[in-house]
Order: sequence, then C-alpha cells, then structure tokens
Amino acid sequence: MVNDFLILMKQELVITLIIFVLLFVKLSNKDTKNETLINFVNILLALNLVSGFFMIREGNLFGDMFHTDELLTLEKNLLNLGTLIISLQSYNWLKDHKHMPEFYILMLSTLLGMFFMISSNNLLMFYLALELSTIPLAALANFDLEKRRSSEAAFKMIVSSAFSSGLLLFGISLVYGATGTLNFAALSTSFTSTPLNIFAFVLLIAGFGFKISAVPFHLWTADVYEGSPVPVTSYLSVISKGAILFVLVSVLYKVFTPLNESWYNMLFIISVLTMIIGNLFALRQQNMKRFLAFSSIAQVGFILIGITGQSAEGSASVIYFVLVYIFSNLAAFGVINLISATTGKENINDYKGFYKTNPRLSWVLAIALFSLGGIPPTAGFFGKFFLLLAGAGRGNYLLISIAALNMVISLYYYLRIIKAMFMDANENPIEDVKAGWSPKLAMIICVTGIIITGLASGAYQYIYSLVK
Amino acid sequence: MTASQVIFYILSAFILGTAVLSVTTAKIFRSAIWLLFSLIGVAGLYFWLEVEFIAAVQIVVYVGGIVVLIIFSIFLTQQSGKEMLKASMLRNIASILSVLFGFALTYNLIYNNNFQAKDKPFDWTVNKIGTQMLETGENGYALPFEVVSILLLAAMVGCIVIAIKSKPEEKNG
Amino acid sequence: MNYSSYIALIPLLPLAGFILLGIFGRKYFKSSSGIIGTGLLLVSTVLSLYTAYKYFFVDGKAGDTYQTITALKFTWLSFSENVSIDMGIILDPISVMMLVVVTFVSLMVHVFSLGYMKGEERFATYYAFLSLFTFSMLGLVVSSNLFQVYIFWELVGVSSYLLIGYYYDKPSAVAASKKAFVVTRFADLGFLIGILILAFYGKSLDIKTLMENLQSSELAAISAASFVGISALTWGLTLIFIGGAGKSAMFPLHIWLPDAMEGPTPVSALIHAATMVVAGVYLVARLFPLFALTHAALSIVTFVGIVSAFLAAIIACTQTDIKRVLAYSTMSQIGYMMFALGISGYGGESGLGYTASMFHLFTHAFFKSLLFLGAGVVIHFIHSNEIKDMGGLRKYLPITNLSFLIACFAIAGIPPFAGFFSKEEILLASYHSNKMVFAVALLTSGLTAFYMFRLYFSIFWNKNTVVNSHHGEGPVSMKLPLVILAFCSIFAGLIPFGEFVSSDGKALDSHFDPLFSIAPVLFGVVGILLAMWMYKKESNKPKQISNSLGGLYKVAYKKFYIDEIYVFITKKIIFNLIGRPAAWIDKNIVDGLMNGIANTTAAVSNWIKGVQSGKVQSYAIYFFGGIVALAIVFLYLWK
Amino acid sequence: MNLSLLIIVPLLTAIVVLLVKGLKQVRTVALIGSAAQLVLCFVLFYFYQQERANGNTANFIFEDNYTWYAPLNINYHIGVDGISIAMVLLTTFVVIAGVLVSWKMERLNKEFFFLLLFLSLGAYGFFIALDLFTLFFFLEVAVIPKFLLIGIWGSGKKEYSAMKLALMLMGGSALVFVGLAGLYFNTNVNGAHSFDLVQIANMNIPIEVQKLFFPFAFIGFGIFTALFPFHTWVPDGHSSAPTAASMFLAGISMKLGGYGCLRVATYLMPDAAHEYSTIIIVLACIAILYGAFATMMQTDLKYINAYSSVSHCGFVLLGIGMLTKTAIDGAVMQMVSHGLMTALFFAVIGMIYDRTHTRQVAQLGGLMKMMPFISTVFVIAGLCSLGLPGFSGFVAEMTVFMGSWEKADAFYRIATIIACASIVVTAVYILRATGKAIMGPVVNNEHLTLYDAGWNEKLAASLLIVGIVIIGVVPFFLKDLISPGTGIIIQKLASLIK
Amino acid sequence: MADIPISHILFVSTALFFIGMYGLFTRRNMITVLMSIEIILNSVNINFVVFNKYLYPDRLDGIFFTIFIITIAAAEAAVAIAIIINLYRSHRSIDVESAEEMKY
Repeated sequence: MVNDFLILMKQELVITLIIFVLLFVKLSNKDTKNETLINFVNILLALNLVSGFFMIREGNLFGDMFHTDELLTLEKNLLNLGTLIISLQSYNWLKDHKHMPEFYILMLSTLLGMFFMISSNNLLMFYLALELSTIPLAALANFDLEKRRSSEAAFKMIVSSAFSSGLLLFGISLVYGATGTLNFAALSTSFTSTPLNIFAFVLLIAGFGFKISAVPFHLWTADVYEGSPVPVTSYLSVISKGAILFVLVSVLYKVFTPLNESWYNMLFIISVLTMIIGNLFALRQQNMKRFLAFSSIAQVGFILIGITGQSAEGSASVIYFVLVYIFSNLAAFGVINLISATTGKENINDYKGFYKTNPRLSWVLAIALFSLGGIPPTAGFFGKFFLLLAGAGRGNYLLISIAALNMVISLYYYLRIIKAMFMDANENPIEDVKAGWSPKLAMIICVTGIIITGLASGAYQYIYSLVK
Repeated sequence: MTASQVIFYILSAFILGTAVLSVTTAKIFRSAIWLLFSLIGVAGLYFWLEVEFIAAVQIVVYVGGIVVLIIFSIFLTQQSGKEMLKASMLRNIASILSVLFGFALTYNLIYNNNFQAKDKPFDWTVNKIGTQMLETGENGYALPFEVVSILLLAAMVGCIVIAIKSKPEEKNG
Repeated sequence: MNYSSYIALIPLLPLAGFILLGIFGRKYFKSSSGIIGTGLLLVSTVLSLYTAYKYFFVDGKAGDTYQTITALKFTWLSFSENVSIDMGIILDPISVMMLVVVTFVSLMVHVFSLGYMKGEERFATYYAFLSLFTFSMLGLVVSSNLFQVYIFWELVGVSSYLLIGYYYDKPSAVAASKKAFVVTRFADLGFLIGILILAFYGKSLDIKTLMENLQSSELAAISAASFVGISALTWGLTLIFIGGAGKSAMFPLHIWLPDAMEGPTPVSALIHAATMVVAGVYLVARLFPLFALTHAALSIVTFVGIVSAFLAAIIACTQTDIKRVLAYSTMSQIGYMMFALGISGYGGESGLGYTASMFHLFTHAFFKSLLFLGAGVVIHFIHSNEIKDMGGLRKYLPITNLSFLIACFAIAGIPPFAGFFSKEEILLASYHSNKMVFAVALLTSGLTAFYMFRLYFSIFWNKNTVVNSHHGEGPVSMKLPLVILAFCSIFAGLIPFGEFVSSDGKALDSHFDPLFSIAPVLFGVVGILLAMWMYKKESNKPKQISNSLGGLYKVAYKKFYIDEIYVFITKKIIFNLIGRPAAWIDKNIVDGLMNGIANTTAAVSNWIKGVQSGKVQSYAIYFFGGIVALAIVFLYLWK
Repeated sequence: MNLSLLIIVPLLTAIVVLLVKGLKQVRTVALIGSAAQLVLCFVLFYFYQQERANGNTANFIFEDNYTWYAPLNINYHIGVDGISIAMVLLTTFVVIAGVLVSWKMERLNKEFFFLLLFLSLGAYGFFIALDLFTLFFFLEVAVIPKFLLIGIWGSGKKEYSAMKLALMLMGGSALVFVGLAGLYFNTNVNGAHSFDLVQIANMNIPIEVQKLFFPFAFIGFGIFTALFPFHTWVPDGHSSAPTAASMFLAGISMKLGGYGCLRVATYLMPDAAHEYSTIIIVLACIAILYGAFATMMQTDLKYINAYSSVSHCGFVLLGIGMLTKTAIDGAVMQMVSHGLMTALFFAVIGMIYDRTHTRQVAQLGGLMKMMPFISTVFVIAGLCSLGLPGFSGFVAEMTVFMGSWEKADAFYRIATIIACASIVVTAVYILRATGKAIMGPVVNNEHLTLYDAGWNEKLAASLLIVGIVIIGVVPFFLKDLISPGTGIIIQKLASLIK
Repeated sequence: MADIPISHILFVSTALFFIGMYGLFTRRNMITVLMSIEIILNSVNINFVVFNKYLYPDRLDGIFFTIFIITIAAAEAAVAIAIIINLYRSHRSIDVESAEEMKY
C-alpha cells in the first residue's frame, strides 16, 4: 500500500515536498538567497520530470479518488515540463522578487491541483482540484503587487472563476440529483440525455470553457493575461489550459458518451466561435500579452476541433498539440518575459526593429510564432494538421474548412509581429538584451522541442500508443 | 398544512427575502447584515432538513467566518453609512431579464424532471462523517480533505502576500 | 549527290552565321562579320543553284510531272499519334524556285550591305540578323510540315522586327518594328487557328499527308462541319490566308509595310520587297490544292488581291517618300500575285494563274530588289528619302540611273523586260476567268507604270540638285549587285517558266500572245508618257493636278485613312475599352475584393470590440448568456 | 539514386550558410551548394533516363518510402517521374541563377541566402513527394520564406505585398488541406486511411467525394498558380520582391500550384476534373486574356511581367482543364518554360533596376546603348514570352493549343481561340515594353554612365537562356521526358473522355 | 417534512441561485459582488443536501460535497478579500468600475 502510494503518487509527492520545503524556508526566516532556492526548485522539477518516465504504473488510490496510468503520468509530466520551463524563464524576474518562495508555493500548489484534476475519477475530486488550480492563480495574478493592472487582473479572475465555479457546481449538483453518483465510471452509464442532463452538461461545459477560455466564456482571459506578471500569464495560458484540456478530452470521451451527439455539436459551435472571435480580437491587439491571450483563445478553437474527432487520433492529437503548444507558446513567452523583465516593454510596436538588436531572440520568437501559426517545419504545423485531421474524421468538412481559413487569419497577426521585428524600422529599438543561462536554457529547450517534436514522429507515436 | 410545511415556507420566504434585500439594498453594511440573515436562514433550512451538522458548519464557517471577514473588509475599505453607486439602467434591465429567463428555464427543467423522493431514512451521524472523512479506502474522503487543506494553505499564503502591506520604502530607506 | 547529304546546309549555314555573329560578332568579328556572313551565304547560294539544276534538269521529274521530294524529315515534336511537328525539307518546283530566289537576292543584299552599312556601330549584329532572316526564310520555303511553316513564319517575322528596328534609337523605327510585328502577329493568329482546323480534320500536320487526307477521306467531314454557315474547310483556309495576307501586306493588313521602310534600305530590298512579303503568296501556293477545293476561299484571295493591287497603286501615286512609293508598289505587285492565285484553277490550263503568279513572284524579286537597292544608293548619296530633295541625279549616279530605269521598265511591263512576261500571263489568266478583275488589273498596270516613272523622273531628271557629296555611287560591292540584278531583270522573263512550275507539276506551255499584250503595254506606255509629261521637267503640273483632284488626292495621300482607323481601333477601343478597364477591374474589383475581405475582417473586429468591455460583470452576463443560448439550442432547436 | 539528397543538399547548404561569415563566404557556399544541386539533378536525370532505357516502366522511379507517422499512416514517400524531374531541373536552374543575381546582396546576406535555399528545399521536396502529407508539408515550407524575403529585402509596398502573398498562399494551402483530408478519409488501404498518392491513384474514389473535394484541392493549388480571381497576390508579390525572390516566386512557386493541380487534383480525382473542366477552362481563359489585357496597361516592368505571368499560367490551367494528353503535356511544358522564361525576365529586370533604380518604363529608354548584354537578354526574354519559335514558350503554348483543339466542341473551340488570341496581346505589351525601355532614345542622361552585366549576371542569364533554347530547339527531350508521366494521368481519364 | 415536494425546496435553491446571480451582475461594490457569490454557493449547497437526503440517502456524497464547498467558499472569499484590499490600496476605491482599465 505504502509502496503503491509512493510510486503512483510520486509526481504529486515531489511537488508537495517542494511546497513544504519552501514553506519551511520562508517560515524559518533565514536569509536564503533567491537564486539558490530557484535552482533547487528547478532541479527538483527536473528530477520529477525524469522520474515521470520511469516506474509508471496504473492504479487507483484512496478508493476511486485518485487514478493514474501511463497516459495520465505523461500528461502530468508535460505540465511539469512546462512549469519547469516557465520557472527557468522567470529567473530574471524572480531572483529579485521579495515573495519568491510564495510565488513557487502558489504556482506549485496549482500544479498539484492540476495533477489531482488529471487523476480525478470523481466529480468531487475534480471540483476540488479545479479550485486548487484556480484560486491560488488569482493570487498569483496579483503578484505585481504595486501594479494597478495586476490587482485588476486578479479581481477579474477571482470573480469570474467564482462565478463559473458556481455555475459548474450547480451543474454538478444537478448531475448528482439526476444520477446519484459523482463517480465517472458510474456516470458514463447512467448519464442519459434528458433535458435536465443536457442543461447540467451545458453548465459543466461552461465550467470547462471558462478554464480553457472558449468563447463565450473567455472574456476574462485577455484582461487577466494582460495584467498578470508575464510568468503567470504564460502559466495561465499554457499549463492551466493544458491540464483542463487533458481532463476535458478524457471526460468527454469516457464519461459523457451518452451525450455524444449533443456534445459534438456543442463543441462544433463553440470551436467555430472560439476560433473566429479569438482571431478577430487578436488582429487588433497592441500589447504582446493581450495579443497572445487572444491567439491562445483561437488555438483553443483548433484544439476543440481535435476533440470533436472523438477517436484515438483525436485525443492523441490534442495531447500532442498541448505538448507542441507548451514549447511554442513558452518560447514566445520566454522572449516576452525576458524583454518585459529587463526593459518593461510589452507593446508590439516596441518590437519594431527588434531583429537589428537581438537577432537570436527574434529568431526564437519568430520560430515560436511560426509554430503557433502552424507553419512547417515547426511542430505547430504537425500539431494543427493532426488536430484538423482528427476533426475531419467525423466528416464535418464545414468545420474543417472554417478552421483552415481561420488559420489564415491567425497567420496574419503572427506575421504582423514578424513584420514588426524583421521589417519595420525603429529609431529606438529595444536594446541588446542579455539573457542569463537559465532563460537561455529554457529557450533552447523550447526551440529544440519545436523543431524536433514535429519532424520526429516519436512523441506523437508514443502518445498514440498510450491513447490506444 | 402541517407545521413543518409552514415552517418551510416561512423559512423559504425569509431566505429569499433577505437574499433579495442583500443584493438590492443601497447601503453596504445593511447588505452584509441581510446576507447574514439569509445565511442563517439557510442554516435554519438545514435544521429543518435534519442535517444539523451541516447547519452547524454553515453557521460556524459562514456566519462566524466569512461574514465577519466581509464586514471587517467593509470597515477597512469605506464608511459604512455611505450609499453605494447604482448600476446602470441598461445593466439592470439586462440582468433582470437574463436572471428571470435563466430562472424560468432552469426551474422548468428541474420541475419537469420530476424528482421523486425515495422513501428511505437518511441516516447520517457526525461519527460517520468523521470516519469517512479520514478514510483512505473505498468511500473515503481523505484525499479530498488533503487537497482542501493544501488549498487552504495556498489561499492563506496568497492572502498574506497580497494583503500585507509591503514596505519597500523602509527597506530602501 | 543525294539531296539529303547537303540540302540541310542551305538553311543551316546562315543559321551558323547568325549564331557565330550573334554571340561573338560584337567582340571578335567587328569588321569581318560582313565577309563571314556573305561567304556563308555564298555557299548556300551555290548549293541552291546546284539543287535547282539537279531538281529541274536531272531527277526532279517522274514521267511528265515534277515530283515532291522529301529530302529530309524528322519528328521534332509529336502531339499525338498522327499529329506532330516534323522538321523537314521538301523539294518541289516552287520550293526550289524560292530557294534560288531567296539565296540569290539575299546574297545580293549581303554584298550590297558590305558597302552600304560600312562603319555602322552594330555591323556584326546587322549581319547576324540578316543571316537569321535568310535562315528563317529558307526554312519557311522548304517546309514539309504546316507547323514548320508556321514556326519559320514567326521567325521570319521576328527577323523582320529586329531588322526594322535596327536603328533602335530612332523612335519611328521602334514604332515601325513594333507595328510590323503586331500586325503580322494578328494575322498569324488566323494562320494558327487555320492550322488547328486543318490539322484536326486532316489528322496530320504534314502538308502532303494533310492534303491527301483532306482531298479524299475527310473532305466530306470538313466540308460539312460548319460554323456560321461557312464550312470548316473554308474557315481554315481563309484563316490561313489571313496569315498570308498579313505577312504579304494585303489590304487591310498592309499598314505595317510602308512603315517598315524605317529599316535599312537593303533590308527593305530583301525582306520587304523580294522575299518575306511574298511568303503569303507562297503559302497560298503551297496549299493551293486545298484552296482549289473551295471556291469561297479563293474568291476571298482574289478579292483581297485585286483590291490591294489597285489601292496600293493609287496610294503610290501620291507618296513622296521614295521608299514608301516602292513599298506601295510592292504591295500592289503582291496583290497581282495574290489575285492570280485566286482566279486560278487546279491543274492543266486552268492552272495558268498559278503559274503566272509564281512567275511574277520570281521576276518581281529581281526588279523590286533592284529598285530598292537603287533607292538605297540614292538615299545613301543624298541622305534623304524625300523626292523633293532629289532631282537630276543621273549625272552623279549613272549606273544606278540605268539599272533603275531597267527595273522601272520591268515593273511597268514593257517588253522585253522580265515583268512584261509575268504580268502578261497574269492578265491573260484573269481575262479568261474574270473580266472585272481583268479590267481593274489592267488599270492598275497603267497606274504602276505612271507612279514608277514618276519616281524615276523625279529622282533622276526633274530639277537639278546641287550635291556636294564626297562619294559617288559607292564601292564596287554596291554597284555589282545593281548590275547583276539589272541583268536578271532584263532576262528573267525569258525563262519558260510554265515548263517548270505549274499547279499540278505538269509542264504548262507558254501563253505568250502578242495580240493580247497590246492593251497592257499600251496602258504602260501611256502611264510612262504621262509621268514623263508631268515630272521630267520641273513644273507645277503635278501640283495643279493634285489640286484639281482635291479631296480625292488627299484621301489617297493619306492612304485612305486606314492607319487612322487602326489607331482609332487600337488606342481608343482596345486600350481604352478593354485594356484600361481590365487593369482597373483587376486593381479595384478583383484585388479590391481580396482587400475587401481583409478590411471587412478588420471592421468586424473593430465592431465587436465592445464585447471586451473590461467590465467583469458584463463578462459574467455574456457568460451566462452563452450558457442559456447553448441550452436553448440543444434543448429545443437542435435535437 | 537516393532522392532525399535533393532535399539534403539544400538543407546542408542552408545550414553551412548560417555558419560561415561574411558575404564572400556566404555567397560562395550558396553557389557551391546550388551548383552541387545542379549536378545532382543532372545525375538524377541521367539515371532516370538509364532506368527508362533499361525498361523500367514503373510509374515512379527511385521511390523511397519511410514510415513517418505510423498511426495516421503518414509516410515520407518520395519518387520521381518525368514530370517531377522536369520540375526539379527547372528549380535547380532558377535557384542557381537566383544565387548568381544576388551576388552583391549587401544587407543581411546570410539570412537572404539561407531563406532562398530553404525555399528551394520546399520546392524540391514538393516536386518529389509521393505522399500527400509530405507534399503538403513541403508546400507550406515554401510559403513563409517568401514572406520574409519580400518583406525584408523587397522594395515598394513590400510589407503589404508580403502579407498579401503569405495570406493568399496560406489560404490556398488551407483549401488544399481540406481537399487532402477529404481524400484521406475516403481511402481504405487494408482498413486504414492513406495519404499515399500511389495508393490513392489505384483506388476508385466515389464520384460524389471527388466532386466535393476537387474544388478545394484545385482552387487551393490554383491560388498558387494565379487562378483567376485569386491571382491578385501575383502582381504585388512579384513586384515588391527582391530579384531572386521574384525569380523564384514566378519561376517555381507558381509551378507548385500547377503541379499540384495536375498531380493531386486531376490525377487523383479524374471524374471530378472531368465534371469541372468547363469551369476550369473558363477561369483559365479569363486569366489568359484578361491577364494579358491588364498587362498591357502596366507601366512598371515588374508589374508587366507579373501580370503576364498570370496570363501565361492561364495556359497551364487551360491545358489541365482540357484533359487531353497533348494539352496536359503542353501544360507541363508551359510550367517549365514559363518558369525559366519568367525567371530570366525577372533577373534582367532586377539587373536594370539595380543600375537605374527605376522600373518605370517611361523613365527608361535606350538601354541598348549602355547595356547591350542586358538589353539583349531582355529582348530574348520578351521574345520567349510572346511565344517565338526557337524558345520554350512557343513549344509549350502550341502544345496546349493543339491539345485543346483536339476537343471538338464549340465551347472548347472558343476557349482555344481566346487563348490563341492572347498571343497577339502578348506581342503588344512585350513590344511596348521593349520598345520603350530597351530601344528608343536615352531618356535619362544619367543612365549613360551605367555599366553592363557582370560575370555573375551573365552566367545567370546564360544558364536560363540555355534552358529556354534547349527546350525551344529540341523540345522532344522534354516531351519524351514528361510523356510517360502525363500518360499515366491521362489513362485515368481516358475512360471518361469518350 | 415529507409532505413538502422536492421541487419546492429546489425552487428555493434555484431562486437563491439567481438572486445571487442578479447581485453579481448588478452590484457595483466589489464586496457586495463577493456576497452575491456566497449566495450562489449557498444555493448549490442546498441542492446537494436535498438531493442526498431525499434521493440518495444511502451514501453521504452530497453532504461531503457541501462541506467541501463551504470550505472552498471560505478560501475563495479570503483570497478575494485580500485582492480587494490590495486593489483598494492602489485604486482608493472598491467600485467595480474603477477596475476597468484593461479592455478591448
């Protein structure tokens, strides 16, 4: 039992360990250097990442509260990887931050929440994990304590999330009332398509939609992303979204099978709206973070198409895309993070003439944006291709056509930034920014990831074998 | 009409009435008080439902914790007597319409679903709740309990970081 | 010697000259390029003469008929099983005759140019272009394949373009070259479509096979298939004839020819008098068996030919630029050849027109190139093209004077000069088939005599021009061709042409009839005398006459305003009504549509931005609205 | 013969270009790389002919098939037939000429050559791909470098043009994607779907499916090849691009579309191609004639050539739309021919622009005097463009006409005549441009001091001219090369046409 | 007790839910918004308890869910209040409309 516990929950345990160590350090009031602590956390995260590839077992713990298997371990590992990259990237921002340990405590507790959410086998556990992965994030959003926008972002986030969890809870209560069970396995058989159930399901979808910022539940996204500190924004847009997507796939595929037809159509509508609205808003943005917020909304639209495939290809492509998305979006955020931390500039216009002063960073950002835009040979191309292909598997070519054309719109705004960096002239470009080893490492990981994960089919095939 | 019924309807009316007052009254302090009443009313409803444990938790956490916190923060942030600004007419109308419509829709669905009570005794004891809460096996809630505790910890850390007045000036000066 | 062993050299030697001079001439053969070009061509000429001798006198005949010999043939580009472009060389009476004419006249021009073009900056280029032209023209005349004709047809056109535009810094030369190319290109469009039509029904591009197919098995099909009530055969041939008419400067596609005189004068002699411009005639002759199948097409040929002949003659009377006069005269003479073909029948006696046409083509080549070369000497001497700058030049340019006079007699159809015999045959043929045509032709021949001698007297007699030129008639290289060509102009008519060339390959007796000749000669003499009366001495008679004619004169002087009509059509209609709108539509509508999509997207994006109002409570309302909408859709609408 | 070398060589060259320093080294590496590629292509050509001579009648030769994404049955599958070889040869000619004309690239030369080589990699990969995914991959690889090339090194309203080009081409490939996905899900190879071109070709895709997806694929590829009315990226894109990029764009990039229309749309969905041929022909005719008329009104040399490309690429589409063997032969020949010709044209326009700093016809004049070589090349390019025999354009256009005329129906006849008519309009605009820019008196006296082409420019132009002339003079080489390939395509169609 | 139909109790909870929602939509004071959220959560709690008691009395899922919701509501309220206080420091106001800087 204890053995099982240690092995099955090893990822969660490591994260908990980090949290407690940090708490201890913070409470012990010793003057530990921030750098040391950051490195310590990074090393442990890396270890956790590595350990995620070994001794993988399938099993349940705590009754049916916790379930894990190879696929779920992989999903957690992906989130862990993303967190590690963000942590590496935030080095410059964190090393002088007064509340560095708290930052990690909050961030890692949300990560822990996501792990539990992925492993949850039960609506209660799911809800708790969801809250664990949301509430501390609101606090994190406020981590630029002196900035008005940061507080505003945090406020918007907490209100929106509370509202959405209220609706979600109402939905869960209706599910509970209709079926008498909270267990996923039991739900998959007893959740029939009565009107009330459909309504409850809509509420649940809205809860998910809120977290992945699907239209029309996305409105908080841009404001929160803009106001939050960059590391938090990247965390929000990549990790927290990725986690909920993993859960969404498994919940839709495994639990709500009786509502198959309805949720397919629902996702169809939502994904079309999400793509279009996300794109339309992204077109006009001037702030990098806000821009990436809307672009990430549009990305979610594409991911939803992959989910509609409802096949092994569908879930494999979603997981694969999240991996690609981690690399690409974090590469972009890495650059923005660095620039924001050293110069405080976050506007697209500030990036004019960026290539003159920072050719390498420009290429990193460019590759990241190409990947987000789905341009080969970056992994983003493969990711999107597989998503759309999975979606096309259901034979809804209208959806695929809309998506394909939306890719064109999305390309426009990605290219806009490329244009600013490479083509536009600027009197005062951002000065030559020196990145430390840590952000550099993060960028190397991301760029390598962007290039390798697509051209080499290993990642996808591994995921596919797990999904199958 | 039995006494139980009468009590129920009175309680219901009380809960809803105070809730409405709480969300409409112009003075923030009063609003908090109405909320307090409403929460107490809900606790009363739990009593009426014979789940005294939940009623107790409700009173302890909500009345003793949250409302106090709210009132405390009201004192921190403004004068209690001042009237609050009103939302715009448009917003009000939109809200009322959407809320009424939402309510109609939802309740219609719930009503038509025709929940039928099972004629079985609901047996819960504090003891049972306690054991299940800490049980790790089937039907155990140990893990959720842990999760919530971490959440509380994180929330606490977060609150402290955010709410405590930073003193950068002192450090620098 | 078998033909195939050397025949290819005839066109290929000039090609070699072109490549050599074109690529390296500028650098390495700046001064020697003339000699190289001429030398190569000399070999070609000798070979052609040898071929002619061999064909006509040794082995061309099988029985009493001249055979068509395919000396060389290989598939160049195959389209489908039957249809392919073959490059080949066929020898039959007209191709052999043309070989001789082309190489000979070209050689004369090459030689003449040695003196005439001496010292030009782009001397080597000039010879390269001349060689290219000679190659193309030779390729054209020996073609065995209809498409091969087209290919060389185009090449001839481009050489003409390059040569007309030789003085590239002269805007008028550039414009003329462009005009020549575009007009002939337009005509070639007809040719091309004609080829397509014939090839489709004839199931071959090989001329021989094509004609056999069409004459026998496919005739019914091609005659039956019709478009706008005209049979496919007529369409095809008419379109091909349009091609020929373009190249041969027939009305109304003749407008490029006078302008083409912007090119160096020897070029005019070669291309725009003796060889290229008769390609149209040659083409019709080449396909004559097919033309003979349909009366309609031949009528068109006749009509166009006679109208061109007459119209050009009238215009020629009024022009004052000597090269232009010659140009219109060329057009007029080609009109003769054309209608001669048009009125001809196929085979035997009825084929007289055919023979006459070819005969006239043959003789015309000599005296017309002679006229041009003579004009070249004059221009070279006086540095002007205008008649008004000339007069009394006989003292300065004796040889030119004499040879020019010979050529004038030849073209006027005065016996015993070459033109007399060929023209007389044409008139005879037309007399037998169509009296109306005969009448006009006769009148034209009188006009011809008039304007030629008008030219002659204006240049060499009339007023005395004081010229202080340091050079006379130029070097031997310029005089020699004049003498040789004059010689030919005198005696070429004595060849019993009908023996060799006829529509069906069988010998045709000479139709010389002294009695019949009286009328044409009379017309000619009257024309000459009239010209003499008006132009021999300087006087104001011409002025008075032109004034008395008033509007008529003006119309003729303005070339019947055909140029203006063209300008109207191209500038006003094509450019303004098609080109400009096309460009406008593309820029504003098609591209506007694409930009419009982008702008609409941006506008929509701007329009919906209010949703993201920054008010968290509005977000919540939208959030809830979304839920309600989804719920309604899936509960009530989309079941 | 390992076909992957065709991709590896440019890739390696591109990488080495990034590693070396200074213009001299960079351009030398680029030149060596592209020369190596040229040699490689000729070796490939030779081996291919050997194979054919040895009686190898397989549809595709030198096939390589590696599993790429096994779960989706996506393979890296390459192989060549005559058509591919012709296109590959074209590419290598244009690339090496492009490198040569960019010899003096001053700004960001490393990036420039890198992108150029990377772009060529996309084209090579596209032409040899036999798996639709591989094909699509390379198709998109070849889009973004164009954006950068135009946007960074271009002139005029370069950002606008670059963006327009990138978006329209991506729009095209988006449509292509839908078409490919539709095909994919309607295939069944041992219970799995397939992207394999060879396998799909052997399958009978239901006609309803074809009719649904053919427009996607065809219009998608059509955008690349300037299908009316989606051609508007062409004038802007070409005219703003730096010389080498214009050469590549018009010379190769537009051929990607034509090749795709043929290889993917028509070959795999013959029934639909037959159904829709009328529409294709109408659009092609519009492009041909209307493009030509629009060209007539242009005053900028690059615009002239760009619009004329629209017109010329119309022949490609016309040939494909006619669906006869000869017409399709002609279409392929036109692709090769137009590729070389237009590259030459853009190269020479670039040379003129480099010297005079203007491309406005009115501001040029009498260039023949100062730059005889460049002017001669210009004239040659022009003559090729207007379809003069002896140059490749004639051969290709005539083949298209002959092929189109094989269809005996008033509609096809009229279409052919319209197409033929364009040769006159072409002559008009080409001669106008030549007459004004090259001939005539010198307009601007400052131009009198200009110099003629350098060795690199001469070499570049000569290479392209040699290509043009070889095709023009001995067309049977090209024809015999592509004939088996088009034969296969036509075989699938043969039953429908009768 | 059994003579009250479930739907009546559910009416109360649903009504409470939408009253809370109304408050959330319209209140301009951040703290009152927070109060509205509490009302919403309370309504859900009632649902759980009622369902558990009336429909599925065998197990205690609803009860536990309620307990956890109450706990989380507390945590949420705490964080929210902390944020509001922080916001008040920088904005000197807790009017919702003072936090509308970021938009479009």
